[in-house]
Parts: sequence; C-alpha cells; structure tokens
Amino acid sequence: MAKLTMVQAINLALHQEMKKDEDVVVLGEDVGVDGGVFRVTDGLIDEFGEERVMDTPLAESGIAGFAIGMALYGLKPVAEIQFSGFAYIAFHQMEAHAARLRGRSGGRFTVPMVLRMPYGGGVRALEHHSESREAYWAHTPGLKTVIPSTPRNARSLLVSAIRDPDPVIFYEPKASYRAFKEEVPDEEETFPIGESQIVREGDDLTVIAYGAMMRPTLEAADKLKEDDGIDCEVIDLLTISPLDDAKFTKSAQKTGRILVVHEAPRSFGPGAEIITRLVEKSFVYLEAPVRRVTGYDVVIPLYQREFDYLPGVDRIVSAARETLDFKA
Amino acid sequence: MAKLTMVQAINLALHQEMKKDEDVVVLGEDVGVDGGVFRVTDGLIDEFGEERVMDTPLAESGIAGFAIGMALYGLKPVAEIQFSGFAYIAFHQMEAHAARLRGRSGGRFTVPMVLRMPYGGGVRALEHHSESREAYWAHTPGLKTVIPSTPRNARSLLVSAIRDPDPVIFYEPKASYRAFKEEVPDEEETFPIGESQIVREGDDLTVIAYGAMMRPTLEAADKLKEDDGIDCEVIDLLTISPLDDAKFTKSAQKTGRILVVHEAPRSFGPGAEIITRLVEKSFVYLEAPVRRVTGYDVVIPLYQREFDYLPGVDRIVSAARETLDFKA
Amino acid sequence: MPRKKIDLKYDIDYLSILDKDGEVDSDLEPDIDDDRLLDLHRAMLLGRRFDERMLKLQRSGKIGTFAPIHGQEASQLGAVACLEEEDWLVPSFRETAAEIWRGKAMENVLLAYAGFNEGAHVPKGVNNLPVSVPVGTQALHAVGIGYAMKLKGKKEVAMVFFGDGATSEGDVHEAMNFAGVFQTPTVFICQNNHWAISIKRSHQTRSETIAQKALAYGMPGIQADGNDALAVYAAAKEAVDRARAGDGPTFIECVTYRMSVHTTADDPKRYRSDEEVEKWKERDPIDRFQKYLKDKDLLSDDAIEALESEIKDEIKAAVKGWEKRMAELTDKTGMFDNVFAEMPPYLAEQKEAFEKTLSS
Amino acid sequence: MPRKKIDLKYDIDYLSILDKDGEVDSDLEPDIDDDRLLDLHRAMLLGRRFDERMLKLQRSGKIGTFAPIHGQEASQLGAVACLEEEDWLVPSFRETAAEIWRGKAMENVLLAYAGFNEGAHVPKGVNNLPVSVPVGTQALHAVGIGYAMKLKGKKEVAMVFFGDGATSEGDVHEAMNFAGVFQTPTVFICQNNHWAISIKRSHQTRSETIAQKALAYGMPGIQADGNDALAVYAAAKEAVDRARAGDGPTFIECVTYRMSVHTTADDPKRYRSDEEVEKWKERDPIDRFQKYLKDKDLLSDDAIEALESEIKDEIKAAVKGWEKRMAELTDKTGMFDNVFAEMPPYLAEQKEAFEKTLSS
Ligand SMILES: Cc1ncc(C[n+]2csc(CCOP(=O)(O)OP(=O)(O)O)c2C)c(N)n1
Ligand SMILES: Cc1ncc(C[n+]2csc(CCOP(=O)(O)OP(=O)(O)O)c2C)c(N)n1
Ligand SMILES: [Mg+2]
Ligand SMILES: [Mg+2]
Repeated sequence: MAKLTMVQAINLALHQEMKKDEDVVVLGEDVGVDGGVFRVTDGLIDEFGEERVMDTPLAESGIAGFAIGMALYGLKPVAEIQFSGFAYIAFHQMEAHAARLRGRSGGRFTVPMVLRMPYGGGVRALEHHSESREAYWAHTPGLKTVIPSTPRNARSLLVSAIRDPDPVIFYEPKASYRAFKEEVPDEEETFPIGESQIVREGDDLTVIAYGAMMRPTLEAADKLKEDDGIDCEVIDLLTISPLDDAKFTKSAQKTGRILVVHEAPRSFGPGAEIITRLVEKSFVYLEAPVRRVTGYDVVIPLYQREFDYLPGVDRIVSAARETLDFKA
Repeated sequence: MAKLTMVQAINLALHQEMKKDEDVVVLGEDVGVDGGVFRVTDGLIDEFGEERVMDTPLAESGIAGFAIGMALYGLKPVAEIQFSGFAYIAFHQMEAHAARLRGRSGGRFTVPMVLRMPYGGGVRALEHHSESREAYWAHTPGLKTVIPSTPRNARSLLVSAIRDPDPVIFYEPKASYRAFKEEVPDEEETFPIGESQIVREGDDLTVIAYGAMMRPTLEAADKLKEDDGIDCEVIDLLTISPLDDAKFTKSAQKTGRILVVHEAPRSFGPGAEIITRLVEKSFVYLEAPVRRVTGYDVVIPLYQREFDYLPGVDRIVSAARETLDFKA
Repeated sequence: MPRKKIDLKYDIDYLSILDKDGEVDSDLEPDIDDDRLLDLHRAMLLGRRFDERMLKLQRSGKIGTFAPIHGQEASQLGAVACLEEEDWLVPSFRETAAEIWRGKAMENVLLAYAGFNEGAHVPKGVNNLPVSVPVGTQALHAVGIGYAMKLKGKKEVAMVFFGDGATSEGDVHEAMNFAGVFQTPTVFICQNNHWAISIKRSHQTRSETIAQKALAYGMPGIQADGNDALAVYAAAKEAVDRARAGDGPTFIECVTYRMSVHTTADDPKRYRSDEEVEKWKERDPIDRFQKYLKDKDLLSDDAIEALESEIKDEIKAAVKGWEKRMAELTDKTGMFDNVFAEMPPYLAEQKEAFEKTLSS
Repeated sequence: MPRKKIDLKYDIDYLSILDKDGEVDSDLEPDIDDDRLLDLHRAMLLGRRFDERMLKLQRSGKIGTFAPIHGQEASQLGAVACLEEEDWLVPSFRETAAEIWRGKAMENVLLAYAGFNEGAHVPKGVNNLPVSVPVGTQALHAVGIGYAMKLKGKKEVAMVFFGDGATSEGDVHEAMNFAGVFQTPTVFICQNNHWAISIKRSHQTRSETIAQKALAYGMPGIQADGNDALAVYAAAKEAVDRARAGDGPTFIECVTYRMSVHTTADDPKRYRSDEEVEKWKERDPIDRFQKYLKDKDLLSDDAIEALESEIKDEIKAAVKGWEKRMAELTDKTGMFDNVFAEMPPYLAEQKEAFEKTLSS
C-alpha cells in the first residue's frame, strides 16, 4: 500500500498486468524511451523491452489500426493516444473495426484492446490539448468508455479494461494526474466496468459527475453542506458507456432533484443522455428540472480563460441552489 | 416548377448556385464524370468543367482538408463524402480545423464549406452504408448539422448551406433520395438553417423527427388520427445543430406529451439533447416521460434485418399510445 | 559538396512470365507442383463462374449489391496460393475467389450479399478476416497481425489486399510505414485494376507506378502483370518467403483490370469506353493460364469441359445450401449478439423491447 | 519480357552550398541581393534571440508551453525568403521565425503562448494561417489554397511546413497525393530535425531519406542541408518558381536538427545524448551564414554587435507591448465570439449565463 498519484497508479496497473500476462503490450507515441509525455509508461520499456513497449511512428490511425490487428491475433494492446484531442484521427478505426469486428465475424474475432488517452482542461496546455469529447465514443455501439477520477479507481479500472474482452476507451483526467495522491493497494484490484459509485450519500440533491469534475463537485458538496446544510448524494459515473443508470435513477427517486456536471461541451453531451435516462426511468419522482453544469458549446479557450469555460465550484453551487429552490 | 425527386432537387440547388456564384465548386469521389454514385452531381461537370467539379483521389480526410484550404482562400466548396459511414475518416479535419479556424484566427479566416453525404438505412446497402451518426457532428462546437426530409426543403436548405459563411454538415436521407417527388420551384429558394418546421398541427401529442424518419412519423400520425382520433403535432427539425428548441418546447407546453424519433443509435443520440432541452425549458408542462423511438445501440444490420433496427410506423404508433396512456 | 544524386536501396522491377498469348518465359518460370497448378486453375475458373452466377442472382433480385472479380482471378489467386493455412488473409471486398481458396464457403458469400450478417461470420480456425468495406482501413490490421505473429515467435505471414484507389487513403500509407519500421511479416497486394469506381488510375495518383510507393517506406516493391498467374505467384512467393524468414514486408502491385462493373450498383458506361474493356479481354488471365497448362500437357479441352461441369454442380449445390440456410435463419435478434462479450443491461432492455415489437 | 527495372521520372538529389565551415560552392551559389542576404541574416538572428527570450519567459512562468526553433533558423527562413507577400504560409507550430518574417508580431507570439487566444488572431491581409497543432493536418490546407489560387488564375504559391514525424501521418500523404494529382502550386517543406519528441528519424520511417517520399506522388523531391541557408533558399526558390510557373508542387526535405527541447514540457535527456547535440553545434546555421557574409564583405563583427543590440531592443519593445496588451485584454467573453459568423440563440443564452457567473 502506497500513496500514489494517478500517473503512478496507472503505471502500476500497466506494470502488473504486463508482468502477469505476456499478451499485454503497450504502444504509442513516446511511450517507450521517453516513458510517455506524462510519464505514465515510465520504466516499462526497461522492464519489458521494446518489443512489448513500442514507440510508434507519429500516426494515430496507425496506432489504433495496428493495435486492432494485434488484438485480432490475440494480444491485449494498450495503446496510448498522446492527447484525446488527436484521437479523432483514429476515430474511424475504432468505429469501423474495433467496435464491430466481434459482431461482424460472429464472435470469431475479438478486439480486446484499450485506447488510453489524457483528456480535459486545467493544465495550461496548447490548443487541442484540453478537450473532453467522450460523447463521441459513448455514442458508438461496440465501444466502452471509462473515465476514472482518482489514483485508486484509475488503477483498478485500467486493470479491468485491459482484461475486458472488448475495446475500451480509457479517458484519463490529466488535471488529476498529479494533483493529489491516494492509497493504492499493492495487490491486484479491479473495478467492474459499467458500474458507478456513490461517493457521498445524501437526501437533498443528487449530483452526477465523473473524471476531473469530481473534485469541484465534491468541494461544492462540502460547501453546500457547510453553508446551506444541504446533503448532496454524489455519484461518480466511472463508466460513461455502458451507462449505469440504475444507481442514479434510484438516487433520483430519493432526492427528486438532480444536477449533472461535465466539462464536455453542453449540447449533445453526456449530460443529455443522463437526463434522458432520468426522464425515462424516474420521471414521476423529478421535483425540479434536472440541470446541467457543463462546458459551453465553444472550443475550450487557451489557459488564461480555461477556468471560465470549465465548471467550477461556484457554478455547481449556484446551480444546486437553483435546483433546490425550484418550485413547480 | 417541376416535380422532382430529392436527388434532382439537390442537383438543381448545385446547378443554380454554381451558375450564380463562380466561387462554388464541387468535389468528391466520383462526383465528376460519373455524376456521383447516386447521380446527385449529374451533369455538373459538363456544364462547369472539371476545374470546378473535381473528381478527387479516394481519401476522405483529403477531401475535407483540401476543401478547407479552398474555403480559406475564398471559394465555397461543396464536398461530397460518398457515404456518411466513411466520413469519420474526415472527422478530425472538420473538428480540428473547419470548426475552429474562424475562432482561431479571430475572424480573419473562415471556412464557408458544405460537407454533403447520404446517410441512413433502408436501401439494401452493404455494411457502413446505412449509418446515422449525426450526433457526432452535432456535439462539435463550430459545425452546423442539417438534415432535410423532402425534395423541396433539401433544395432550399442546401442553397442556404452553400451561402452560409460557416461549415455545414449536410446529411441527405438516402432512403428518400428517389422515394417520392415534390414540386420544387424553379426560382431560387432558401430556408434558414437553425429553424425547424411544424409540418402538422395537433393538440394531443408532439412528435419530433427529421430526415428519413419523417415519412414513418407522418404515416404514424395519420394512423393515430384514423384509429384513435389522436391529433399529433409533428415537428421536422431540419437542423440538428444549432437546435431550434423554441418550437418544440412551445409545442410541448401545449400538448404535454412528446415523442422523439430518430434512426441514430439510442444512447447519447440526438434524442437525448431534445429531451434535455424539454426538461430545461418546459419541465412543468410535461405530463408524461418523453419517449424516444430510435435505432438500437447496435450496428445497423444488413438488409434482411435493417427494418428491424429502423423505427417504423408500428413502433412509433405504440410509443405514442403509451405516452398518451401514461398517468402519473 | 555539389548537388548529387542519392542512390536508393531498392529498384522497382516489372515482372511478367506468361506473355499475353500464354507463352512462358522459362527463365523466370516458378517451380510449382503440377497439382497446385491445377488447383490454381480450378480456383480461377470457379471464381469466374461463381461471379457470373452471383451477377445473375443479383440481377434477379435474389442478392443485393456485390463487387465482381471478373478479370482479377490471377491477381488474387496467384497471391493467396503462396500462403499456408496458418497464415492470415486480410481482404478488401473484391477478393471473393481468394476467400474461397482460403476456406470461405460460397454459401456464406451468398448469405452476406443476400443481406444476412451471418454470411460474414467466420468459422473458428479460419484465419480470414471478414470483408472490410471502408477502403484501405484493413491494411493496418495486417500489420498488427504480422507484428503479433513476430512477437509470438511464429513463422507466419499476413497478406492484405487493396485496390489502386485505396493507395490514396492515409491508412494504407500508415500501414506501409508501420510495416517498414517494425519489419512485420506483411505482404501488401495492391490489385491495380485501373479503376476506383469512375476514377482512373492516372487520376488517382501521379506516380508512374503504384509499386514505386514502396520506396517511401524503405520497402521492396515490385510491379507484376496481374493477369499472369505465374508472375503474381512468383512475386508473392518471394514476398511470402521474405516475410516468413523475418526479412520484413513487401509491396506488390498487380496490374490487372476490372472487366465488370465496380459493383452491381455501378454503370461503367458513364466513364469508360468499350474499347478499353475489349483491349483487356485479350489479356484474359484464365485464357493465358489454360494455354500454359495445355502447353505443359496438364490440361486438355476435354478436361476443361469436365471441370466446368464439376464447378457448375458445385455452385448449384452452394446455391441450394444457401437457400436452405436462408430459410433456417429466422432469429431476428442477432443484431444484439456479439456487440460485447457480455450483454450490458441497457442492451438487454433494448433486446426485450425489440422482442415485444416482434410479438405484437 | 524479363524482370526489368522500371525507370522513374525523378531522381532525388542532395543539395548543399555552404559547407559546415561556411565555405561556399560557388557553382551552386544562388543569386540573392545583398540586402536580402542581410535581411535573412537579421531574421535568423532575431529568431534565435527571440527564442532564447521566450525560453526565459517560460522558465519564469510568464508564458506557457512553446516549441523552440533553435537550430532550425536557416531551414525555415531560407524557405520563406523565397515567398512574395501575396503567397501563403501554412505553418506547423515550429516556424516562429518564419511567421515573424511574414509579418506576425512578436507580441502576438507571446500573447498566444501566454494563453490568450487573441495572440493567434491574424490581421486582415496577412496570408499566414495560424499555428496548426495537430501534426500534419495543415498540409491539406496548403493544397486546397494552392488549388484555389490556380482556379482564380493567380500566380501565387502556398508553402507548408511540417516535421519529419509528420510525414508518418495519413494527412501528409493525402496532401502530397492531391497536390500531385491536381498539380497545385504547393511547396512542401519538411524540417527533418531528426526527432519527433523522443522518436528518432530512423524509427519514424525506414526510407533512407524523407525526400524520396516525393516519388510516391510523381513529384520532384530534393534533400537540402537545412542548416545551410543558401541551400534551403536555392531549393525553395526552384520550387517556388516551379509552382508559380504552373508546373506543380515540390517536396523539400531540409536536414536540420532541433538543438533545444521539443517543447518546454520536454526533457530530451531522457532520449538523446549530449554528444549528438554537440556534434550538431558544429553545423550551426547562423555561424555558417555569418562566415559566408563576412567572406562576401557584407558583415563584420562590429556590424553583428550593432545588430545584436538592435534586436535586443526590438525584443524588449515587443515584450513591453505584449505586457501592455495582456493588461488590456480584460473581456472574458471572447470564447463565444467567432464560433459562427452569427451567434445562434443557444450560444447567446450560454454567453448570458456566463456573464451572470462573472458578476456574481
Ligand atoms: C473509405 C471509403 N471511401 C469510399 C468508399 C466507397 N467505395 C467503395 S469501393 C471504392 C473504390 C475502390 O477502388 P479501389 O481501391 O481501386 O478498389 P476496386 O474497387 O477497384 O477493387 C469506393 C470509392 C468506401 N467503401 N470506403
Ligand atoms: C496529430 C498529433 N499527434 C500528436 C501530437 C503531439 N506532438 C506534438 S509535436 C509532436 C512531434 C512532432 O514531430 P515532428 O513532426 O518531427 O516535428 P518537430 O516537433 O520535430 O518540429 C507530437 C507527437 C500532435 N500535436 N498532433
Ligand atoms: Mg481499383
Ligand atoms: Mg522533427
């Protein structure tokens, strides 16, 4: 048991899985000698060699398609896209093939790969380095989309993703890469893909969030408790698709008032699906319109203004208050 | 005034705009000599020559990026992707550049291009030829996404799209390409992008649909009237993004009961955003959960089963009845 | 330090062994067993006849759109004839004859084109990927598969097919580049049939040959007469041997011609002349190969006649089998299967809802 | 009809004019006005000094991540020096000196790296695209721009820059192929600086040179010593003239070296040796060019000293101007501007909501 950052925790998952299963290979731009631009794959090449830790040419579709081929043969590739903003170059490979080959071949071929990438704002990066567009993947039948929020769940979810027999898109909140540490057990740990987690119980309001948004969300919950005596139930989605609607619809039946937080652009974003599931499954319990606190429908600005774009504690708190104040 | 199919109507729009404005150019795979695999660009090369009607090499990202360059210089390219199922190869060009260059350059550069493509099922096609993934584009800040439903609105919307100073994704319902004819005026006609249309008035139920789904939707409305005496208000979205939520939220305030129909996969699809806008703007008027009748979260099957996947009259009618029967 | 010419490691050669009248260049004649030569001939003939049959089935509405192979029999079969069973075939959508050679049932071909997903399903143990519709995207898979073979210490080869048009796609470029960098046992076969729907070869790219694109990846490349089964075989054999020996990938351009429509949805009269097609008839791959086999006393007119009737029966049986299979395929819920290894709750809900619509 | 070598239309040449000690090969010496030579020298020096200044600003937290150009001054400036004002520059993210040559204000460079979107805004009339971050994607734009120039009957040229790593991307392949097919007035400049972050040139692609990739597109290609301003200029001039004359695109590989970090977020010690860097110091493009100019009596040590101090002042003024601009940029709603020509209602609503958060 050690206190690790998320970068270290993900590294631990990769280390242990590569050690345990020689079919696990890692590939991507700068993942080898350099250890990844965020050092997530640090040391892997020394331990497992360049045959299993492959520095690839600079080509995202190439990385995805190459990984698909390896997976078809039976390997379990963990491919890194350097930033999620460049993953759209590989999008068609994931949509047309990774997501479909099991179905297309009637189960003869499968694509047990993970496509990992850092996503999201808040690290003073250049353009295309701060996007949060998980909805693209989530809308694609045949893909699973996972977004951890802490070192420990990043580690356990990545292990599950690597062992998953199907392709998993693994979005890593880069703003949380080194922002805090958490105890992560040395021994193996998995966490089921497709399951969300209630990280704080409460009766007044349900707040649904994930990834880097968990931190302002939990801070807002503290503030609401302190300032207003409001008890928030906070749900960390962890998996975006398949969406675990059981937990949040149940929570909504208790609180009747719900807030969804994400940094992705608002329209046609993940919040819309969550709200729709609530309408479909908990309609009669809703006491106020479900509100979303999200990124705006614009390109996230460069770093001087990125926190204007990103949902922060204040926006969450005031949306919570409005939701609680709502009277039909 | 002549009765035209949608293919002919789109062809008319291209002809007239190319004639009127020499900056309008057409490009894509097989759009020249062959006149397009659906004959949408038939005859253009004869009239305007191969310099303005360009058969390109087989490369979708190439087509999009090349068109972006032309648009940056001041042309108004209308680029065709042969089937929407192949457009994901060009997705990053549209996301990273077409959608952003106006903002990135502070308005110095603009990308007045149209990316046209046939989408949707129902024409007995091969894999990847029947997709409906408009949500990918709709979730992308800086892009507009338009889906006509009849020959006349296809023509007028395409003219508006070509004249629009920003990039427009133009999804053409291939199932409606030749399925029926409509009077289309010879003289110029435009239709504002971002505006939906109430195509049938009614007080009992609001049905929101678009594209090829308008036909089963309207048929279902007829049936509901005939069999059950139910008056549906039917709204044809026409533009998916920017979403015209004014009309449907108003209609919902009248009927209180709403159905959304699309052939795109269900989860994280366009229906989710529509329902969310209803929750945000007409919550207190909703008398029943808004239901969606959509494609399933699977790859649309080959033609023997494609109508099992696609929403049809029966599914719409029974969802309508359930919505009307709902009691809180 | 003047302006000086850089010497490149590889030359690009042109290989032809049977001339257009079927005369063999005995210096270059590959060493192939008589039985294998006859198998190859049979497969070419079967490919041609099955294609003809499918065209009829399509014209009468019994199957949907498909891509005929007419004229490209040597180009695809000469290549796969060099593979062992454990090797992998990564086809595009115009290698029906090659897929059949590699064990795909004609029944399944028909089933897929008749709109049943089941037709594309692959039996366990068969190392053929299903048809890939998005042009060129499959090339990368063959490189990944090759890499995995190498990592696993297997002496296997992955052979991937694509057309002249596909070489314009970024994915084919990335695939060849990865193959070069990782020295994977991948054989790239470009069937240059001169057309990509209506786009002619010369408009697809300005390079004089497609083969020379190999130079961009530091990879050996060769142009072969694709209507000459021996030339294709010899080029492919060299490439497969190189791959199996651990000496990396090869790129082969097979110069051939699409004699028929692009797909049955296409009308070539809009973009090419009858004369061009006529000209290529003279270079028919089957005629030439038969001439060669006859000259070698491996084949006679009588034997061809007998073979034709055998093939006819085989195709008839396949059609029957296919019709029977279609009648048996009554389960409509297959679209929910194999989306994932395990069906998540939301899909189970959707499947249930779908089943309700069936019963109502 | 034996196996025969195919003759390719183009050779790939290597061009070097100033040797590593700055001695000129007078047979190849391009004809450049003295004034222009001095402008070029000044721009190289300014590029170097501004780079150094930015590194300091970054290290002290005043600006964010940026990509230094140190070592690549000749490679980018030799090329853009051949352009006319009406020509277009399509940069990647490592052509700061070239952008400044073409009219971009240093203030704006600083503003952008300090995290203000306003820094990337382009003044009307300046034909430089903004920096393109997704590697290689911009190459296609230069081809489209070139096509539009041609269609409009303009004798203009679009010059695009990218790195050795970028050549692996599908988009660069598609761009070169389109340029070949449509014979656009596009000049492709690949700054092969031997590294793509930690990936070395030899691992990026197996071709012996990058220049030879031109052969895949039937396009003239040349490899130039990228640390030799004259060689780059001569190669680029030939290419620009060819493009302007309507004779199509050219591909130029400038062999250079990234002396500094990839970006300020990078630590090159992890992947390359100091010796390698030291070796390249000997080929410094500015030293060599200064030697040449001194030999031509166009430059003296005194003149250099004066110039250095002039440049220092210029940079100081730019930094001042930048600080003033930053202080003035108080409007936070810019992210809603220029999403579209006209703001749609939903965005207006969001902007309003955002303004409310500002006032609360
Ligand atoms: C990515 C993609 N774009 C477009 C298409 C439509 N399409 C199918 S085949 C084809 C032409 C292919 O030409 P080529 O690669 O030469 O193969 P051939 O058909 O000649 O065998 C096109 C454009 C497709 N299937 N995939
Ligand atoms: C599509 C894409 N993938 C990855 C990155 C991250 N990245 C930025 S620069 C770079 C290396 C570029 O190498 P090269 O093309 O040689 O240019 P150089 O940096 O050497 O100038 C990478 C991988 C990116 N910006 N865009
Ligand atoms: Mg072809
Ligand atoms: Mg480089």
